[in-house]
Amino acid sequence: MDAIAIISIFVLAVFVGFEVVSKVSSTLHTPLMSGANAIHGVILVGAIMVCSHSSTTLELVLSVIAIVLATINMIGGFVVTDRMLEMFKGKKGANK
Amino acid sequence: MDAIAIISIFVLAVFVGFEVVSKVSSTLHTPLMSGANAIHGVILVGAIMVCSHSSTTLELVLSVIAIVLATINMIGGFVVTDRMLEMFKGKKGANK
Amino acid sequence: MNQSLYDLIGLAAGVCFILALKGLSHPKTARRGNIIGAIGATIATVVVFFKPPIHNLGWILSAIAVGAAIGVPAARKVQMTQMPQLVALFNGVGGGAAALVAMVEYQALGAEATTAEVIFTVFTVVVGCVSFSGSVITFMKLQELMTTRPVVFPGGRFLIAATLAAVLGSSVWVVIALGTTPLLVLAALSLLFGILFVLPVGGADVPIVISLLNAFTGLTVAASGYVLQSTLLIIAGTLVGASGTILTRLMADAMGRSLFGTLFGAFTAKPQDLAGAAEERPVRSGSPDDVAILLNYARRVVIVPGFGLAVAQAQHTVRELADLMISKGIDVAYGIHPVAGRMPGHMNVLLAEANVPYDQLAEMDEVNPTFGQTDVAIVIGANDVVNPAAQTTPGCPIYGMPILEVSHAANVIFLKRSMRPGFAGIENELLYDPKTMLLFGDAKASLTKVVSALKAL
Amino acid sequence: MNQSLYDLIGLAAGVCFILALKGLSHPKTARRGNIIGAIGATIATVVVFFKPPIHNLGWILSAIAVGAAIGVPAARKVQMTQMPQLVALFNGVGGGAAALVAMVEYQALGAEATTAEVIFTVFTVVVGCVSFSGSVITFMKLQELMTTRPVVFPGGRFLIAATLAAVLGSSVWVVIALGTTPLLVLAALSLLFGILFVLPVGGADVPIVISLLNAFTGLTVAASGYVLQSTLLIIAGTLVGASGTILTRLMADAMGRSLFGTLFGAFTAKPQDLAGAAEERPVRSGSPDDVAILLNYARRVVIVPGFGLAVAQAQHTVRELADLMISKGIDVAYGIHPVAGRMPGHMNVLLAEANVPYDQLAEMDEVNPTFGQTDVAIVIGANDVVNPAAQTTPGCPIYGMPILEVSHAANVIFLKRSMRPGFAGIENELLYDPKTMLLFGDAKASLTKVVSALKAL
Amino acid sequence: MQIAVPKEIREGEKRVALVPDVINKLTRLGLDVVIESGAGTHSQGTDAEYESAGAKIVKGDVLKSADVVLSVQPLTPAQMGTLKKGAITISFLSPTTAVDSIEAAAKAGVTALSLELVPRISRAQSMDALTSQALCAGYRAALVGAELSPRFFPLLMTAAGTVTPAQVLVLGAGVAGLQAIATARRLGAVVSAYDVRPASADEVRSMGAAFIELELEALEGAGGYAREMTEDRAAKQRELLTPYIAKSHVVITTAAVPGRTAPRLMTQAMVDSMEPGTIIVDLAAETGGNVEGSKPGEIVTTSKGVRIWGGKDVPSQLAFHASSLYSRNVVNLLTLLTKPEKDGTPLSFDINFEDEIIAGATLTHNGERRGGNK
Amino acid sequence: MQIAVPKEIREGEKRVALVPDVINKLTRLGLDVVIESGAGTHSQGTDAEYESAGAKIVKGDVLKSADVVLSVQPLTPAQMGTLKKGAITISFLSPTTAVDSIEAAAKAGVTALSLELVPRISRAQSMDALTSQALCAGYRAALVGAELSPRFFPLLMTAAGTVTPAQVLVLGAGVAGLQAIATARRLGAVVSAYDVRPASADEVRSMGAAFIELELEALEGAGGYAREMTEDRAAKQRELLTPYIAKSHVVITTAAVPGRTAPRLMTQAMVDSMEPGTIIVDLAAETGGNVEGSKPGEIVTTSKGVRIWGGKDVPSQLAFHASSLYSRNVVNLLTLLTKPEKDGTPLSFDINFEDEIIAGATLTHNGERRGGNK
Ligand SMILES: NC(=O)c1ccc[n+]([C@@H]2O[C@H](COP(=O)([O-])OP(=O)(O)OC[C@H]3O[C@@H](n4cnc5c(N)ncnc54)[C@H](OP(=O)(O)O)[C@@H]3O)[C@@H](O)[C@H]2O)c1
Ligand SMILES: NC(=O)c1ccc[n+]([C@@H]2O[C@H](COP(=O)([O-])OP(=O)(O)OC[C@H]3O[C@@H](n4cnc5c(N)ncnc54)[C@H](OP(=O)(O)O)[C@@H]3O)[C@@H](O)[C@H]2O)c1
Ligand SMILES: NC(=O)c1ccc[n+]([C@@H]2O[C@H](COP(=O)([O-])OP(=O)(O)OC[C@H]3O[C@@H](n4cnc5c(N)ncnc54)[C@H](O)[C@@H]3O)[C@@H](O)[C@H]2O)c1
Ligand SMILES: NC(=O)c1ccc[n+]([C@@H]2O[C@H](COP(=O)([O-])OP(=O)(O)OC[C@H]3O[C@@H](n4cnc5c(N)ncnc54)[C@H](O)[C@@H]3O)[C@@H](O)[C@H]2O)c1
Repeated sequence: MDAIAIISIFVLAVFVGFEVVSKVSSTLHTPLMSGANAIHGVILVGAIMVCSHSSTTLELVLSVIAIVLATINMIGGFVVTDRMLEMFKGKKGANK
Repeated sequence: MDAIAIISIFVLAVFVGFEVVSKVSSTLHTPLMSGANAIHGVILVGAIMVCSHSSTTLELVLSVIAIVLATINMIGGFVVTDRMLEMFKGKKGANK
Repeated sequence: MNQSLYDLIGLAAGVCFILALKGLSHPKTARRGNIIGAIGATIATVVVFFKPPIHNLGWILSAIAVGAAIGVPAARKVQMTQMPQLVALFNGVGGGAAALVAMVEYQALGAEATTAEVIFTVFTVVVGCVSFSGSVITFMKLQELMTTRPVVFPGGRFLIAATLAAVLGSSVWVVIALGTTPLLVLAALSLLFGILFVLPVGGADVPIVISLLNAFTGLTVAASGYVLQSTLLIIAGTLVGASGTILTRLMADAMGRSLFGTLFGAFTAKPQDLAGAAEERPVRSGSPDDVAILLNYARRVVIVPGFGLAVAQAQHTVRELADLMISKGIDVAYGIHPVAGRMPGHMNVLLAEANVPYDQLAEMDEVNPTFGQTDVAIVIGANDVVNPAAQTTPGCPIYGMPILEVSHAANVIFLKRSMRPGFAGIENELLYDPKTMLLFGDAKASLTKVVSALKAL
Repeated sequence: MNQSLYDLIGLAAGVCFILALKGLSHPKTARRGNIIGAIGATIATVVVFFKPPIHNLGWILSAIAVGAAIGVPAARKVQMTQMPQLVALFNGVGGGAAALVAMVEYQALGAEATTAEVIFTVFTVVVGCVSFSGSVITFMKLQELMTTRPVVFPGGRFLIAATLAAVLGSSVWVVIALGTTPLLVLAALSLLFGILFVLPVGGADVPIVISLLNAFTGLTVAASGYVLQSTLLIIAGTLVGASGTILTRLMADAMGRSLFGTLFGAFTAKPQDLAGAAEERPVRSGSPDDVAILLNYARRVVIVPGFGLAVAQAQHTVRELADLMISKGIDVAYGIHPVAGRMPGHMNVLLAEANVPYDQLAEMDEVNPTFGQTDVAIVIGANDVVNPAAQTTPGCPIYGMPILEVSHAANVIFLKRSMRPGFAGIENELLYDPKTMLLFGDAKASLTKVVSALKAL
Repeated sequence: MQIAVPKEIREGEKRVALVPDVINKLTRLGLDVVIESGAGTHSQGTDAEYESAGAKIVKGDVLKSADVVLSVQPLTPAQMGTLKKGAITISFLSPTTAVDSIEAAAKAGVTALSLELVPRISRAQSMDALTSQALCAGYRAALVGAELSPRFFPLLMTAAGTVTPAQVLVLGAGVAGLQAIATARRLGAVVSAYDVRPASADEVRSMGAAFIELELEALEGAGGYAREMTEDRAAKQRELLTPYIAKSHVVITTAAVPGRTAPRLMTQAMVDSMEPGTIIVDLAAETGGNVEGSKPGEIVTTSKGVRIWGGKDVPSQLAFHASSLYSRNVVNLLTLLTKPEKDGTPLSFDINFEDEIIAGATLTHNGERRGGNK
Repeated sequence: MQIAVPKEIREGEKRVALVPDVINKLTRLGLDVVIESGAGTHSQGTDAEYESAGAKIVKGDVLKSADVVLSVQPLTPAQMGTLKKGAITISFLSPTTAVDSIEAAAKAGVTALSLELVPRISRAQSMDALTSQALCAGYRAALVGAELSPRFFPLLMTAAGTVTPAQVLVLGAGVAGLQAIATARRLGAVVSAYDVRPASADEVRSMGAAFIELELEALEGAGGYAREMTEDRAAKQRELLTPYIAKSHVVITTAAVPGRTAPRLMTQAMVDSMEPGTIIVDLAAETGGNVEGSKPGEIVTTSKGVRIWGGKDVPSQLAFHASSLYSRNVVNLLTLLTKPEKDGTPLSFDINFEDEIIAGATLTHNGERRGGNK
């Protein structure tokens, strides 16, 4: 992939990121942060990739640790976000 | 540029486009449409490119027409949008 | 110029376009947004000349000069009321340009073209042509060069379906057979389809169709971007395509129209359906947002309450609106007609309940001379007390009664539920005045919406 | 699996993440958003196994299992109040993972690495390590494993500046010299910098720092994406980086903190400054949005007006709020204490002026038994009439007076301007209760904001 | 041209036909204003104030030399006799009760205009003294109800228990009734109301009160007034209203049908259905009474402890503002009759029967009786 | 244990110390209630209602056998003499004016509690009859002002011209004053107010009225009451208030200083500065009058045409609700004195001077006088 494409993607993603959260009420700040936190757990994909082609033991060890950490980040992140959001759980169906 | 990059750019641009205008008051519908209309006048860039490397007369004629049309679209579009927006011209500086 | 730098500058132009659309979405930043867009377009156009090799420079520059010479005066001189058709025309020429660019590039690529490129070319040609011819028809409708009524003729539905099929067929043909002839056939069929597609659209739906064609043109630009390997065109085109689509839906919603009905009216409408539509005197009805914007940019607003305010029990809401305007630095007064309501002092009782300070209330004689300096008179559930018939129509039941002369204000807004007359039972010409905007609905509900909209500005 | 298909699926996961963030920005769609995010992550993780060649599959799967075995129970069992520190920890390990991935990939690339790749690697390692160590410190602060006060020591500013310089220096060293050792030194220095960076941050600013570190981690992921040639990682990382940045600013705004002050406190703060900060009893103060959300999701709300409502002349606004809640199907009552205000019947006079229907007013004896079924009691400018001291503190001036027992409601919201007591001049313990949220400001201004926020939901 | 205002001689009449404030409107037209000394005493207009407003104060008779006589109560037949031929008199000259005065006016060749007969068209609203005086009466009625009631009107929740709001029922929601509703509502009472005109339901609700819907056909006549109804319907109406009356703490009645005695809305039995200590305010007491047993100008206490206040000269009880509103009505009507000085033609009066208002309001002219047009 | 309520014998007193509604609160405690026949006549409580509420009706004297006597006005010295030794009496027993009754009570060995002396602490608010009765008086004061005024209170813009709102000035913004403000504001008047206590500025504004700031030092004593002031300051206050008074249409005065004659807020000259037709309502007329020339129970018209209404038994004019509030106050105080039946110990009364309320309110006990604590 060439640089300009990557930069374009980066710039556009920045805009999407900005726009999407620009009007969020403060009660959602923490859940949103937590959700975003879980999302960057996809580094797990990277960790798997490097683990898969790691050749030395050091690489293997480090990448296995990376996988563990990334998994904690990702799975734990989504679960804890869900728990935070429990208060919004159809407490009132009649809402609008 | 590879396909996946183009598609990524396309998808992200769609999101940006959606998000950016999703909450616009109806009085701005027409100016916004007109502004967007002017923006697609950048086809002028394409027209210039094809004109520049056009080899046959047919190509030249067509691409010159394309340039004329695209210029009308772009310049006219921005000017007319600006005129539409005159009502918002600092009629009241005291506003907020 | 270095390709990367060139591309980066193109990306910068793309960012300008994003910022332009963002700016255009808010009244306060709209002008700035438009200017940013223009800057982006300028950057993009200028930078293309720095990407050698450039041939035919003379032709290019002359063509740009001609385009500018046509576009700028047209845009400058057009009257407020004719702007929509101009936008339609501009959009059409943009679509035409995109189609031409694709056709030229197709010629240039010749046999080298990949299938993907051919498909994108076909898309650009079809949609560009549809956008061109469709826009021209909408232009003619709006300019009243042809009837504004839906044009429906027997068998029209079949003709349009057949044309569509032919367009699709020849698209396939182009992809398989390549060559110029199929492409020209395709272009011709697409132009025809554009015409047929727009003809059955009725007057009120035209702006929606313009917006849709605008989004179409955006997509063709994005497709050209693919063929021409230009990230900028891809981004700009996609942006316009996406925002145009959303905008079309928003417009349809705001006008209470079904998007589907508007677009496929051509296929579903039967002639008698449309011919039967009653021809009513036109009134200008607006949305709470429109009212809010008018108020937001006013320096002086006079509120004229009447019986409808009492019926709706909207006294608290009207006070809220007034307070909000005052907090924005707008000069607000209530113009109280001596017989507004159904009881002497009805409005006083009502407004006192909402704690409106007495000094904001102005008697008729006091407020009438000020309408000339009033930007907006907002008439809430009143009718007879502002009816000019009292001055102009001898013999009508209110002839000779002094009225609140709201028609001297720069804008008049009426909040009422319908076109029904008031107590005296006579029509109010002011409702049909071009400077009048009607906001239909229960006064309380309408005011609540206006307050929200005004707060959001 | 075909590379294009693989990439497309990755893009789909990216779209999921966008939708997830979008969803998480609105109360109604927040849960759904989180689930979409989880789906996206699952897709991304699963699909990576279909991109051969995959080695070390056993290791990989076991590592995932271990990670899940640690993460899920931790997330499940944590108490509501401890969630922020868990988020900090999760963020930290994410940052650590990114740093590790970059280091491994750096090893793997060896001498083949382009300068750009090296720069990105350096970036990932530095920021990932800072994020890791910084998050661990914030975790410890929040978990009260160490003091929550800003830790400032003489010369700290110079130490931190020196560390930063060292980090930059060794970054350059890595880029020029390449090799493992410089990278390890860089990692160590970055870890140290992370610690020093967070230590001087005071308790209230910690959430802001977590959010910032979260955005940092996002950027490291994006950088890894560049090195690993993964569009998905670029998109996901950038999204988190961008939204995290905005979010950090929003959080700082909402808490009335300066972002700059928070971040660069480390460089600018002098020890005595911070040591001097008064140690006050903590109260939970919220924003109008918080109040609006609590109200929006309540089934029953009791409004308790007091003298402050009269002072603020907020009777019309409170009625507006009540009407709005009723229109949302919430059961609303006003709990009127017999001595609320400064005159018998003060609240009645006030609320009658705003046209509050008499049947919404409930006497103390009537409303007290219902607080148990009340989700939110919103106390507006009242104090003594809800002060539990009347029941618990013999000898205080209000002892023995019956009160409105708002503390039985699930949530209590106080609208007042300060922590000052009411007429009787005695402190109200309820203000410090964990279930109490305070919204400071003039009652009318606060209510107006709550109404807007509630309308927007 | 001389405009004269005599002192009102009827017992209990405290209003005056011109207050000092409006005199300049007449003098500006070129008219001379003569006021009988002491005419404004009860409405806070001293002779001195009149004088400084530009009027001439005359002790004793002002009628003989007058071109126009303005009064609240109609002139007596004797007074009519003393007027110049061709003079104009404007007052509440009721064609049903002031028959003698009208006779006398016709005989004296006087042009007599009645404010009661000003048609109810929008243009005439500024001359509509019935409306302006009904406004005063309605306001007073609610105040009297509050004043006499041993209960609070508003709801008050106090440390000594809750005071429940008074239930006020208004029968007849014309101008006076609506104002009574407004005033009682302002004081915090729970107000409901009933009227025979169908339009009044919306009007009542627009005041924030509840409208009582009875299953009866509506009755609306010309000019927004009610029509008289059959005894059958009246009885049915009374029957249906009884439960509402029984639970009211204050009942205010204002029902009237122009030119008729007031409809009987409440019988003795209905009065007796009310609790002791409740109050009835009968604004129609002078024209026959909406309530059985009401006496104008008196408070009758029934054996069951219900007090009935019978209205008499009610607008006079608000003499200052009632006079001030009345004066403006009169001046507006007078202005309509006046042809200002123009191109040499001097100021004159012009009784132009083309004008629907003048045609409607004039009862005698040039020695002849006219019907009024209502 | 017998609780007795005699008929009030003072002229003009229409309240009753117990209304039927509250009797069950006493009987539920195990107390017997005896009511003198006709005690509730003026406050709409018939003997029958009392009986069905659980009281015993006795014709003639009820005092002799009573353990507790509840009344509004203090018992006369003679009545005190007829009580059992050790009996309790609760009423508005003023230590300044009812000296004889207090003497007699001490002599008779009666425990006499005064509602006037209940301390103004939050817990005692439910027994604070001064407040509940002041509430009634303040409401009445505004109504009387509206009733007497020849002007409308509200602003009304009508076809016959605009009626400008009345300017109402309230002097003394205690409980009665605030309620007067509220009521006058409800009717649409433009209200301003003045009080010496600094806290009252906020209180007045919280009612939506304007507070008049005079450049004088504030005066606040114990329990939220005002202190008396020097004659100098009083004169200065009067001087500064004069311009506000001169432009008012209605002035309502409610100023009081506990245990003193009412402060003189308005001199004859200030009264004369007002326009003819203006109204002064002096709620303090009975305790010496805030206004020079006011007479309790009378409407005095000055030579300049200003009418001064002197309040007398004002809460009695709202007898139903005043009694009902008073009854609850009395019952709450009585409940405080009552030790309910428990574990075999029978119901009894317990005058526990540890309790600040009882200590404050008791004037005589066991033959001795006590100071009250205020
Ligand atoms: N003041 C008096 O003493 C008195 C007494 C009797 C009669 N009048 C007469 O009453 C008239 C007063 O004039 P006006 O302008 O106040 O009233 P009007 O002429 O009767 O007009 C009232 C308007 O309010 C609208 N409306 C009714 N309910 C509404 C609601 N809920 N929300 C929004 N709009 C509502 C109606 O239109 P829609 O139906 O389309 O909504 C109507 O056109 C004059 O003709 C006057 O002569 C006055
Ligand atoms: N009802 C009566 O007859 C009567 C008469 C006299 C005394 N009292 C006494 O008054 C008290 C009444 O209790 P309460 O709860 O109604 O009042 P309170 O205890 O005096 O509390 C009022 C609260 O309102 C807040 N406040 C004031 N202005 C405000 C504004 N503009 N916006 C928002 N908040 C504002 C104040 O806090 P901030 O300063 O922090 O904003 C204060 O804590 C009781 O102690 C009662 O005994 C009652
Ligand atoms: N268009 C105008 O210029 C104008 C001006 C003033 C009033 N009006 C209309 O005229 C109406 C009547 O005015 P008014 O107050 O002078 O009338 P009014 O004094 O003659 O009667 C008072 C009310 O009593 C009602 N009534 C009569 N018989 C009744 C019965 N048996 N039971 C119950 N109610 C009964 C009438 O409907 C009327 O509303 C007003 O409501 C007003 O809307 C119109
Ligand atoms: N805490 C409680 O439980 C409680 C209960 C009831 C009342 N209060 C407070 O006590 C205050 C006084 O109550 P009250 O109405 O019974 O008092 P009051 O009847 O003794 O006096 C009435 C008012 O007159 C004012 N006044 C006295 N001298 C004055 C002068 N020279 N000029 C102007 N004003 C003068 C007083 O300040 C007071 O506000 C109330 O305002 C209230 O806030 C407290």
